[in-house]
Amino acid sequence: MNHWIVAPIVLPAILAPFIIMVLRYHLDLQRIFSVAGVVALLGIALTITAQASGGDIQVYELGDWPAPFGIVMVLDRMSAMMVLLTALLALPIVLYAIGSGWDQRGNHFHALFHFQLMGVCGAFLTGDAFNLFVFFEVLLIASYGLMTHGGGSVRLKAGVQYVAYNLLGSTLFLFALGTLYGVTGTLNMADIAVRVAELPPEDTALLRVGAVLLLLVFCIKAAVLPLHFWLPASYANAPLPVAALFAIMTKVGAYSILRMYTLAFGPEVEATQGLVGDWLQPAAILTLAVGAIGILGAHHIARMVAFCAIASMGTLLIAISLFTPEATAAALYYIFHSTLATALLFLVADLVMERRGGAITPKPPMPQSGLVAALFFVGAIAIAGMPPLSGFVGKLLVLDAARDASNANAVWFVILVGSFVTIVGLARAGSLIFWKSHDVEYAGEDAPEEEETDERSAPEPQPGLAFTAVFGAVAGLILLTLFAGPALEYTSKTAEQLFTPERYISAVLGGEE
Amino acid sequence: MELLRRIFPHPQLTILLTLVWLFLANAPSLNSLVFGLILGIIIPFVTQPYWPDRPKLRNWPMVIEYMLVVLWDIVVANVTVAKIILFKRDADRQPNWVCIPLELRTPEAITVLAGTITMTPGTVSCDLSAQGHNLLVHCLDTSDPDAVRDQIKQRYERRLKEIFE
Amino acid sequence: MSLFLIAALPFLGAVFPALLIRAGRNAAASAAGLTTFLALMGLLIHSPAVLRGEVIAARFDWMPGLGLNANFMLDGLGFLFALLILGIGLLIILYARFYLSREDPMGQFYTYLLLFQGAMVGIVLSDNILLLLIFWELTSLSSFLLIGYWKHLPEGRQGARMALAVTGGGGLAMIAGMLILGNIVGSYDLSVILQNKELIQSSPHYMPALILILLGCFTKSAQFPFHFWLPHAMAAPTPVSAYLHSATMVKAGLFLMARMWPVLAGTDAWFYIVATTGLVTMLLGAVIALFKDDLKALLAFSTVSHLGLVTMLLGFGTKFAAVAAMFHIINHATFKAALFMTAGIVDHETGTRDVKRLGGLRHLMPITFTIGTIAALSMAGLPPLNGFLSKEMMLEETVHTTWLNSHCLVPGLAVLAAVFSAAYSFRFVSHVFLGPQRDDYPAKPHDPPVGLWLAPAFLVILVVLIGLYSAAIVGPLVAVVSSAVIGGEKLPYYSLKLWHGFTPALYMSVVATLGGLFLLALHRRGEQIWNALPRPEAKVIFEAIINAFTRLSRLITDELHNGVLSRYAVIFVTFTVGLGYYAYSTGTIGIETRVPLPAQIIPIIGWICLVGATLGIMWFHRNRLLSLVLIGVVGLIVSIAFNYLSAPDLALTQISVEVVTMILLLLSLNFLPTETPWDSAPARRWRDAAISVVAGIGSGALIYAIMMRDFAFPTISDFHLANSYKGGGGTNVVNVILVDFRGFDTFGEIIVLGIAALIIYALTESVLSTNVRGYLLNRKPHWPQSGDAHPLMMVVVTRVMMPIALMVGAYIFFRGHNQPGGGFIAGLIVAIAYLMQYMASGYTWAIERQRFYYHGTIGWGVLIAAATGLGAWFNERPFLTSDFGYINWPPLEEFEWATAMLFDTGVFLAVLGAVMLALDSLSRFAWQPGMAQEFPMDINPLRDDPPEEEEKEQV
Amino acid sequence: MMGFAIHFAFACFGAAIIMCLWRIITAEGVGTRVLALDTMVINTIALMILYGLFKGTEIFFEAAMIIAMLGFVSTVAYARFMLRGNIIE
Amino acid sequence: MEALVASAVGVLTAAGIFLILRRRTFPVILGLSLITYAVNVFLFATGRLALNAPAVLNKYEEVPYTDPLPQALVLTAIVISFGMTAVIVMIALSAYLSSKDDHIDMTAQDCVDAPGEDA
Amino acid sequence: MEFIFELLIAFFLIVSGIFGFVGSFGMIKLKDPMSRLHAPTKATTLGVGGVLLASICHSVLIEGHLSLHELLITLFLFLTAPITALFIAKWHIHRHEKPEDLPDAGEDELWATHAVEQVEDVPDHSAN
Ligand code: NA
Ligand code: NA
Repeated sequence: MNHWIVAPIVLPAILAPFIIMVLRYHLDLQRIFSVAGVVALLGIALTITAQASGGDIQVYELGDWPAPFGIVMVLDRMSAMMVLLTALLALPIVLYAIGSGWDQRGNHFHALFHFQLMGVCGAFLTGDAFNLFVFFEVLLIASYGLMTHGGGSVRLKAGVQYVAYNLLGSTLFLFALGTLYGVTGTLNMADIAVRVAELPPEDTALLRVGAVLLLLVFCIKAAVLPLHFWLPASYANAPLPVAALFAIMTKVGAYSILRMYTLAFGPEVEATQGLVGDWLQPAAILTLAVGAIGILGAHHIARMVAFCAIASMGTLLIAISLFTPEATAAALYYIFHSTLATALLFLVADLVMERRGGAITPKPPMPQSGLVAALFFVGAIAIAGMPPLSGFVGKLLVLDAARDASNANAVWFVILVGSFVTIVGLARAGSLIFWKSHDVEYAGEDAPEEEETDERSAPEPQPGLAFTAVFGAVAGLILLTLFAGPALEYTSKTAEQLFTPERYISAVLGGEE
Repeated sequence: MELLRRIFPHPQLTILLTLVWLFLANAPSLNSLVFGLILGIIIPFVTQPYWPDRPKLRNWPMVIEYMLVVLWDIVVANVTVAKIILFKRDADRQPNWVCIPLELRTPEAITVLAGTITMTPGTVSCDLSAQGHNLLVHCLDTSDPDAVRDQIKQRYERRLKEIFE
Repeated sequence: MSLFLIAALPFLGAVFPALLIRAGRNAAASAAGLTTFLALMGLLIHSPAVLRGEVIAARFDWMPGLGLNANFMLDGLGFLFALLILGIGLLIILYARFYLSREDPMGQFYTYLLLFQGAMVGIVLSDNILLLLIFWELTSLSSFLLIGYWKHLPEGRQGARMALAVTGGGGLAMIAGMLILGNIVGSYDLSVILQNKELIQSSPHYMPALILILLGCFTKSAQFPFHFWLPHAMAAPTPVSAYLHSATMVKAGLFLMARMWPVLAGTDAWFYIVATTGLVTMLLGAVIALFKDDLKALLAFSTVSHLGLVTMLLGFGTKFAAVAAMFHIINHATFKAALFMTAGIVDHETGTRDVKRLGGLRHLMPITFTIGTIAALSMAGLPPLNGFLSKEMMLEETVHTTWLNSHCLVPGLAVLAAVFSAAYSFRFVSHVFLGPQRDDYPAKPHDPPVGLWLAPAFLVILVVLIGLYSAAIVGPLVAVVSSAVIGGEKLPYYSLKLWHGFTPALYMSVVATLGGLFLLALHRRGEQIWNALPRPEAKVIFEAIINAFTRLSRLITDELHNGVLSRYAVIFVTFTVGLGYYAYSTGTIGIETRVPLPAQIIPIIGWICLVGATLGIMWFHRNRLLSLVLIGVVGLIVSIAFNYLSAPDLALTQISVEVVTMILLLLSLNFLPTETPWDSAPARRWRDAAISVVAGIGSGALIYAIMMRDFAFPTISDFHLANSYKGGGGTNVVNVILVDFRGFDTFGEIIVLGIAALIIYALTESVLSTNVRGYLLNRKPHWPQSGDAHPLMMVVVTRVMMPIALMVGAYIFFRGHNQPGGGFIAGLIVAIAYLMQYMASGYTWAIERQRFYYHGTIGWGVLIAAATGLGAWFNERPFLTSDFGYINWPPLEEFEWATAMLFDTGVFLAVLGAVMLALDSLSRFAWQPGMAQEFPMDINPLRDDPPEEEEKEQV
Repeated sequence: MMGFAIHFAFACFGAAIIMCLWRIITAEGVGTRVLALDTMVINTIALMILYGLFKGTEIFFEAAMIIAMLGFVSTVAYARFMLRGNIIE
Repeated sequence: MEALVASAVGVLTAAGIFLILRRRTFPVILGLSLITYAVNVFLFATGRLALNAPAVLNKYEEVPYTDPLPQALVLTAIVISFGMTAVIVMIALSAYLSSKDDHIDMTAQDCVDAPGEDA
Repeated sequence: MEFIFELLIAFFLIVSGIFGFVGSFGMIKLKDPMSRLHAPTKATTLGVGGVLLASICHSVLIEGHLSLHELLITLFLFLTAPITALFIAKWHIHRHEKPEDLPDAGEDELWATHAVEQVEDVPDHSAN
């Protein structure tokens, strides 16, 4: 019995109440414990990743009830990888939130942050469909709190929309789960897989409805067109470190699609034939297109980065929708990249917004302009998939994996043209924000020295820490590039594991070969 | 004694709650009694701050008498109301307001009186006056508001005054 | 020196200037120079081997999974280009140190420059086309930074973006081309690809690959119609222009065409695409160059023209042409870099680059004059300079070229281009240096310090020497380079010498020179004609297109994401229903296997109430209070239905949640408008109604279909029914599922609830710390308030009700494991009991008597639940494993204990705390300063007007 | 006979509920509607107990009791809202 | 009976969606509540309907039991949606108080010009 | 004996059914809002009380075990019905009655519902 498997869930679940109860009035201690918690989570994630990398699938039976009757957590390569990614993402973000002073602009930031991590890790680890719903709700509700952290009328309004849309999504999740249970009589994912494979033909219509509704739920999270509408306004209006953390939320959707549609509703399963292939890829292609167009058309840096997130989800889902081991390996690599890159760009956008506001128009130069510009440049390169960062590798992987697909031409065209539009859009924004400001200065346009506008942050923010955090994200991208070889090897083996679901099933259900 | 008062801030409530527990459990047993008693002690202790002043019941036989009177009135007068509702033309009915000057001062007593008035058909207690010296009652059908007032004062208020004050 | 190190040195060097800039400009320049010098030396170490025809390789398996490996190779072609990049780079570093002014951030400059240099070296040394792509795109990025170096100049910014768009875009096309190529061959290693000419050229994917790769090359090398970015990139500081656009970046495209020559060239497609493009570019560039007044623009278009020349040569596909191309690349690099530096010196010293404002500088700046003239004449193709030699070879080759059966077209146009080429070269000399001295130069011109002219001087010496002793100086190099280009095959016959006899090429050269002089003489006239001609301004068109696309994108984006939630929801619903229907219709469904339960009168009445209330809500929804009342009906019916259908736990939960929700909504409605105005037109409402009805039919039909069929397999709940008592110690299976079988769900669920309360609290704090507080204090209620906020009777009844309600809560809690009930419902009931007190006596009065602290209650709840779960670890069992047993304390009857109860206690506390915190927070919005009350009820005759005997007692 | 009585009672309370619904929908003031809702709740309690009696089961008791206890709270909340706007002050 | 339940689910869903498509926060919240009822009943009904068979084990006799699992799921769902409702009510209220506007839609001004900057 | 018990129970049920019906019917039939208040508050309460009584009788007399928990429901209803009525009456007074329409409140001058602090806050008598 390997208790490490639940540790990523239990740790934040205990830490967060502790922060609320004991440390409520001690911001410094909250920060220390919060960072320590993230570091510990990282340690746990590394441990379980090491354990999973052997290729064995480990199962943790909560309450000591065997699957499929109780809830199980399943540690395989993919879940370990996703937990690791979560922890890796959380560290720079929590440091940034502290450094920028965002955490003190409202109450309970750190507690909500850890609850969110709990939800995300739980969603990655669980092997039970309804438990997945519960963790979705945990991460969602924490995200509602984080999104509206600090208040402000526009943010709150965006928050209402975000919550309303996602509540609709949660409702759909329940419809889907109900349908699946109503047909198969089980909730355990592995058990669903077994039963779906043996399903009598006269029940396929209902099962297919359930499967497609479930897919739609995940597509909402993954911001697949036309279910992506919740994303731009909410990400753009959220506190940007929070938006950076949300980079992992869309991945939860992607992860769930991969999980359910390799395990239970795979392309070779007769009952669910053709449910994904027919439309997921076109939708993903459109997602990328809309994302890229949004980047070019954005008026505001935060909104632009939000569209970057959409575009990168488009690319990711194109890879996922191919449903081949090779493409899945590419997708998994791309998940790592796009999460870090999106987060980085959101953090940089926050640096920009804190200094000059986010409108993509020329304004007088800001403090530390050069450094911020350099970081923006790095982030832009990463998200646009330009070399030398991992985005380029990821893009090559996806393109390479798509080459034998039936509509490879469309995929290639959209990915490449999407990159082009992204590059043009980012260059335009960067030039207007960072370069044209010098023009404003040279042209002698009045540069009203904005007095300390942020009167709420009583203790001085520590920009050093904030920059360190951003550099951390950059370092992550660089490492991901340098060690692309081993990373790709890991994701390839992960994909291989995903495409042999029998191992997962027998690990969970115990020897039912 | 002081300690006892602290532990049992409200013995009547303790008894009431223990009874409630026994009703809830619906199967008399020693376990239920013990458990109910424990809760019956804990809960008054916990809720103590919410009843800063509490009435003393002085005349227990009168309590019984009062309850019987009221029950009887409820049953009898309900029939009257049913008749009015079912058979009387709405236009023939004479709804009326009645003001009842109160001699009662204890909130609990006033509450019981008002409740009684409402539960006995034909009348509903609607409001207290601004300092609580009068009770406003609405009659469903009466041609003689003063009679209603006198009956209420006679039948209920008198007894309540004996019980509470 | 390892090829890795040579490729890495510039990148390492890029770090230093940025770090060293505090140490001064010289330190930065020295660091840049030193690393470049080291890399150059490392390269030169390999020269003997390269000149022997050996290929040096270095391999590192970076991503074997993808085939992207860090493989480098150094052959003649790579050597030549690396030499140019590093050699000229070194000169540029020197030159830039003196050229840039004090205000310019020099650290940044050298960093960008070295990044660029590294990328270029990477391109020419790559032995893996994916690796090459990386460096290729890196050049686009670093040149973007270099061109935009002077951020304050709009031309710089626009030029940089244009360059990035064009070259980066071309690079993207090339990615596709390279992937196709690698796919054809089965490897991304150049050395492997270059061995597979037949395979590639016979592949059906040859054409797309060719076109895509050429797109990359043409954009990078500024071939028509992508030539327009190059002149605008001249907004960069002159050292950058000199480096990027004479020696390096634009040559990258040529390099790649040369690199791929063995496998791509030789087909008709190659010839017609490449040669034609080259020819057109050569001619067009030359013509435009003649009419440019900006010195750098003139040189830029001349560069375009010469790039066209080389492209055309490569496009011919013959070995001889390839040799000529390589030779011209060397020559062009030398004279063009020198010319750019000259132009930079002139600009630097006179303060202008406008030809019209210059002239007569030869006496003022003799050294510059000498350098510039020699270089320009070489460009014009005059003997004995190196430009002459390669131009001869080019003209010679055109004579043998047939274009669509025409023998004259190519040579004719080539000569025409040469004429213009000579003309602008002469113009450079005559209009800048010759002619009368002027007195209106913006600055006082004189020769620059040696640091500025040393580098161009060195280059013109090369120009002359190569012209005179070409075979000796560059002969071996040309040979080895050319042999690399033609794929190691036997070199064609050629000779690098000035005099080949009276060949057609010689006549053509003479024509070109004379024609050039003639054109220069007619320049003024020609200029008038040129200016009168309507001609498309590529930059304007490009920007118009980009702006149009930006505007279109903005329009699409803003129109699509217009912030209207209802539209998003409509799309969501229709998409979901549509796909659901699709999924259903593509599957099969069997006949009904279950007999429906009979519908008795009571359920029918319930149904009528439910439907009536629901439709009522739809109809009356604008009256918000009424909607709430109707929602109350719905909630009531639903919970009774649960009870009726054998789900008592659900009924209890639903009804308690109902009450709390109602209180919550009423609390918020106090601040919201009580009426919803008409917002949407009737047509829209009907559309919405139609969509809703379709969705409703969908969900109803779905559940009907499910209910009418049996499970396809036995459900897992059989296990729960069988093990609930045995393994979980409880007879209420639902509760055992909640606290035991699926306790982890419940654990998550209480956390959700706790978070909800936290959010509400946090938002309250946030909102009340803004000016909203002032608004709230001054706002008028919706309608006049009645008197008697805390009626006496309510208070009295609450005093009785609350303890009883708590008792009921306790009862529901303790029986939960075995009978309907449990921690959740109990928590709600207790919370409602407290709320009753709040409502009766008021918030301030009640809160003062509140003995528990809500945050702590939630926290303890979650922690107790977690601790119960963790307790199992000590028992070496998984998280949340429960245990139970029986206690026998006579005279009491035996009773059960279960850790699940402890877990349920956690649930209870979390729920209680969460509900209280949420409602408490909302109540704080309504707080007013005068609200603090001393007494639980407003009217109390006993207090205000005690009966007489008590008065007496008190006295 | 008891069966008849129960069915009679069912019919009476069922009709009562429908009348309450009618009142809720058609009444002109919210006060009457709240009253009708409260009445509906009480009628529902009667129906639940009746049904339990009819089927000889106790599972309706707790729900009926909770409804009796909590229905009052929501009625008071509505009324307080109409009287004072703020239901907890 | 099944038809009654199914049609009730349908009606609740339809009304819920209709209200969600309104343009003010309050009706949208009402709509979400309605659709929550719908989905709770839906989920509950996937266990198939049964009368007089609560899943409370009877120690004395063999009696039929309804499927307890969907009930447990619905319980969890009810609780979660209660939390969600509370949150959206609060956010909507805060948004209204901050802007004195209870439109649920973002205006062009909101979503284009100044995301997050008023904070 | 059993028959008599059943008869008794049936009697309770029928009476309570009638009162339950009357309670709601009154709400439909009676025209003025104050009168409507009478019907449900007591007729319905009595109706439910009858059912509960029947239930108690059934378990005690027929099934032979003491089951008094129905009394709790009765207790709650009797405790709460007057409060419900009071609040609804107050709502009516607040919205629809002017002080001069009500009987004189004696020395207290105003009824509590009308006794608001500011004079201008005396309710306007618009609908709702
Ligand atoms: Na629960
Ligand atoms: Na357990």
